[in-house]
Amino acid sequence: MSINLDKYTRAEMMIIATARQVRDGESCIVGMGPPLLSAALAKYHHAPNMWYCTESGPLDWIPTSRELPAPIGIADHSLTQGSAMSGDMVDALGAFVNGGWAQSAVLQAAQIDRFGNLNTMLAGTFEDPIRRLPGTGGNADIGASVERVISTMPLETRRFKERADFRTTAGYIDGPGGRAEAGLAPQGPNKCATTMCVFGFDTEDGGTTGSCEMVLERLFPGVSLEEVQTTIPWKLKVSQDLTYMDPPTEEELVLLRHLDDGGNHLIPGRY
Amino acid sequence: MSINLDKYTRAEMMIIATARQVRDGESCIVGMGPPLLSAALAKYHHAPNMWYCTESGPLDWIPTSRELPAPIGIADHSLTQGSAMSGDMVDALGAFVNGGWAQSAVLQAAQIDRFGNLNTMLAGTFEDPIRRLPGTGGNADIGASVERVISTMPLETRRFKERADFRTTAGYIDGPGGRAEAGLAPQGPNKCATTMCVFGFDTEDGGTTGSCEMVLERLFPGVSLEEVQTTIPWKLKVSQDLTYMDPPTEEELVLLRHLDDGGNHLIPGRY
Amino acid sequence: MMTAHEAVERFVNDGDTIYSGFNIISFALTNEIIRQGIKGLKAVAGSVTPNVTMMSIDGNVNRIETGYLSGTLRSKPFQEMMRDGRVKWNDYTNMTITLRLMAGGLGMPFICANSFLGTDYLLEETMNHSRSLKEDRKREDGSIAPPYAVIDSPFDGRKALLYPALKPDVAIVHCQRADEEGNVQVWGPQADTKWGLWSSKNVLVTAEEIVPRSVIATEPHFTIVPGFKVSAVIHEPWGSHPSGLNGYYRADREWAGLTGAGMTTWHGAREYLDEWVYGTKDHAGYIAKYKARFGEDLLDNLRVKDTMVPEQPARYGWR
Amino acid sequence: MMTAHEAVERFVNDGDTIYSGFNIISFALTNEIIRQGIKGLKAVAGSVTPNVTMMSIDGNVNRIETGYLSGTLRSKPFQEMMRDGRVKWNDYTNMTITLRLMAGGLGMPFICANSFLGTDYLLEETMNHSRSLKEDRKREDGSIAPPYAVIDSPFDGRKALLYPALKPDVAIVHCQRADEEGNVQVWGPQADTKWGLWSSKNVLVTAEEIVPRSVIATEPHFTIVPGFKVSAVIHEPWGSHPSGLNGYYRADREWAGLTGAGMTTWHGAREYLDEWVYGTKDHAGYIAKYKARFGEDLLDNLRVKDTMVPEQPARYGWR
Repeated sequence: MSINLDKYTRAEMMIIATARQVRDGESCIVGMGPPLLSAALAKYHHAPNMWYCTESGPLDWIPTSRELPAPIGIADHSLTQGSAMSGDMVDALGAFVNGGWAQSAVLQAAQIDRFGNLNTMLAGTFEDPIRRLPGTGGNADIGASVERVISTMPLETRRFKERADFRTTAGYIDGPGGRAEAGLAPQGPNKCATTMCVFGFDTEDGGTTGSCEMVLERLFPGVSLEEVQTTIPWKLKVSQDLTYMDPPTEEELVLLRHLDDGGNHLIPGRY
Repeated sequence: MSINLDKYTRAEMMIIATARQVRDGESCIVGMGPPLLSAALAKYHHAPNMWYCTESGPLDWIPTSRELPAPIGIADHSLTQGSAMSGDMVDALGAFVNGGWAQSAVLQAAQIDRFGNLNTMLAGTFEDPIRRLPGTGGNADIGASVERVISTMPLETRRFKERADFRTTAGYIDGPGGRAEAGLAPQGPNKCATTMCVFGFDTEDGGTTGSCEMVLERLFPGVSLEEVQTTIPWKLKVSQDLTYMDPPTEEELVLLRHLDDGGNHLIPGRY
Repeated sequence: MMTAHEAVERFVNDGDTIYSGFNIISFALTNEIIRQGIKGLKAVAGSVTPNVTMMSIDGNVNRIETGYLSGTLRSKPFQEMMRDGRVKWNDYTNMTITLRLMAGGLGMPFICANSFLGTDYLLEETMNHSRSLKEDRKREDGSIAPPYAVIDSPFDGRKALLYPALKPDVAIVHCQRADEEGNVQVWGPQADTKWGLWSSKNVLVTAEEIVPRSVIATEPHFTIVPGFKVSAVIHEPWGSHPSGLNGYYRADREWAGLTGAGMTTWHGAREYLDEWVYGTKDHAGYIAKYKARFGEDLLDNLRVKDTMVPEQPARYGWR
Repeated sequence: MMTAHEAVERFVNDGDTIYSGFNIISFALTNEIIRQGIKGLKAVAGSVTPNVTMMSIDGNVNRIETGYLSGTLRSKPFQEMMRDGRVKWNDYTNMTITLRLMAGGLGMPFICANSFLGTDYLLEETMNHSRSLKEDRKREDGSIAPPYAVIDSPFDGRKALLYPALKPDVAIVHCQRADEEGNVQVWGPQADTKWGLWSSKNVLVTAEEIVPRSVIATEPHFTIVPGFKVSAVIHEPWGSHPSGLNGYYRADREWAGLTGAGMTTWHGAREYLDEWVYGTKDHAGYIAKYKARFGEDLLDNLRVKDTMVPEQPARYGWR
């Protein structure tokens, strides 16, 4: 099958950019939806020894056949394929995540704020919700304990907030020292991969010093700094090393489209 | 094999008397040593549907072959035989016992006191121990949560105390209301089977009213009330319905001697 | 052994707290609860699933404690009821609900987890919002217990966040197999199931297969809850349809589209419930109706075709 | 994959807290710890077992937190050391130690259990007796943290008894099988093993068999701790001898009588350690010496002859 490399979507680039943040050999807790697809792409592409774990209990999915699409849900039965351990949520969220053994996480969210806090609860307020969302699932559990959080969501003004409408998942909270004051361990370096770019956060030590603000690190091909800034409601910090991200390789695109099984996963704007 | 019914020991009678307290159909947590043997005898003899569980995780041992002796330890591998569930200590002591699903328990102890508290910790005091014992194992966990505790030990003065040298396992504590005041649920009717007799406790409602004292209920054949009273250091309560316990049946003795595998378990006075 | 009808009649009461989890849903028991018109249930689970949407339409469920509304917000009726307070709730997480169930199962009054430190869950307006479960948390003296609380640890003085134990009145679940005594065996991703069952006073289980005790006893590691803990075991083939069952069948992804089972509109929900739930006597009737309407093939196509064989089976042995 | 020598050298340090539990004892690693002369370990487990007696003779272990001294008091040297304070300890129970390990594994600061309500464990003279672990519980400000504490529940005001989490530095265990990545599989009565491993910073595992990942993956329910949690996996046939291993061999009940492994006297203990521990290079050497001394038959007779076959094997499947 020949792939037209010019014809990839920004949603596809988001999944690929997310996958590129996942490192080989690390243990990773993967959230439902696009994160499952991104992490599966990473596992097939450059991180075969990443421990791919989901919160319902399967630890270290290794697809034994490349015929199947990526798992859809965090309790997808196919996650048993090749897995090292078939546990439950006490094992996966309790021992693996809260116990401190998950080195990274891939999560989706409806909103992220300037300090990397995630929102999967609602738009608006509890008393006057614009929209109620499904809730945190395991995101709050993960934000409290996992070292390195990779979040992924389309770049849209309603999703990027100076302060999230509801902080379900602690990032750097209110800035430097926020995590320590709340009683949480350091976290980072966190990333947020979007449909236009990848952000990092301005803290060298996981939330103790630096501004802890979101920093633009990589632009996708064809996206301008202005286009990103227009979408973000605060004056965005830009990395001194801002560069363009490489476009998808043929291998990435072929794998992604196979794993996506005809578009079951790529549902940008679903929230 | 012909059994001489006159030639049974008091230790054998103790095991048999203990077994007779175990009811068919109930769920029972069984402690190591003589309790394992007593409960095994009950299961073979009159309580085939008793759920025989031990604290290391095997729930509902059903011996599939009568060739084997009774289990020796609470983690004996043969407890897997026919079992309904192979769990761990969180399942067995946590969910089954502390969760309130064990209806009865069979326990040994070094001492018991007037109010049914058990001691498996030491003789003497911490600072001046006459003898240090192995500790509580699961007995304290069980005393806190199980409805009906059947304890078993030889009738010896050093074992029957006005107040146990150390209360490892709550019975009725200091008397009526003791359990409620300590924050524990009611317990009873408890029994203590010895080498001479079986005791109950004077409380109709598991420790709220009555004196909560030990009461002599059944004498073994050939044992006199005086012999028992001489061994007990306080003025013993005697049931109005005091009767003699039936001697071992041939079936009980044959089963017991088979299960005991040549005397591995019957170790009266071991503490 | 009894029927789903008898089990629900005997063990599910108006106002009960019901655990129905995450991963192995008993639609057989769900539909029976709807048929019998049980009212005012509180649903608890790490994630509540579309069967809870169904049970909310006629008020079978009107209260929820969960970490995730899985698929339920696709239902406009459900969204509406959350907005106007016909459904009340407090929010937790997948882990904290699982740990609360575990605490209930282990006889603990509460359990510790960091999850809400540094988040808006700790705001008064989150804990006691106008449609929250304040009333359920009323103490004898009239004060309202918090849904979770921060204390200082007596050991090191650091902040610790406590969550109260959950002890549901009744749990419903579908499992791969059980025996007549109610020993329940499950395999595959387990989520919160084990502790949902251990924490609940009454456990109602539908089983895809009923097997002899000897089958259970030669693989005792698959048992998640033993028979003395189970109030009713019911033989219900396809008991989790339209959701799936590891080793037996996949989820029926066409079902909501074909029938309106997604509860997306009031009208569609009404029609689905009238036809497929009230309009069938029991789960066997529901499956028979499915076959009559869509043909046996559609159902048969859901069956798992390849199953996994142990490469070097573990062997227990003791002599 | 490494040798027991390398694993102990790299991961066991003087003064460490070490979990060695209950049911599947790695005598291979125990003996290596003694050979390397590690000092001042604190042993924790639901029940500590005779390998802890051995490790106490030369001061490898001098502190204990446990619910039960299983077999260790048969040793007069051990009794003596408990009396004169060479061994210090605090007493818990099988369940409370298991829950403390679970709390450590789950990242909780403490966990709740009723076990000591109404008992003498709550007396000051029990918690802080003269040979207790007060020093280990010293806070930064010099005060002594309690070994467990009663608080009032913030939810219902009732008494709740808290036990602090245990987070050992290192765990040693023997398992039936593991793969090279360190995925550890165990079957049979499990006691506190799983949480002993999850709670420990470094996990050292000897395995009776090393199997390919595919063996693990076709029976993933036997895995109690995954490879990313394991620091060293070591292939050691007969690694738990003289204790037993479900499915492989029975405990060697003659051993203590034959060799003095029971540590009943100082002299016997010294002779046993000199000959069978210091006098062997590694566990393979120990087993070779056993065979040379007593003949192969004695060891072979311990092998389990009958093993249990699943009557109707559970099948995972997803498509």
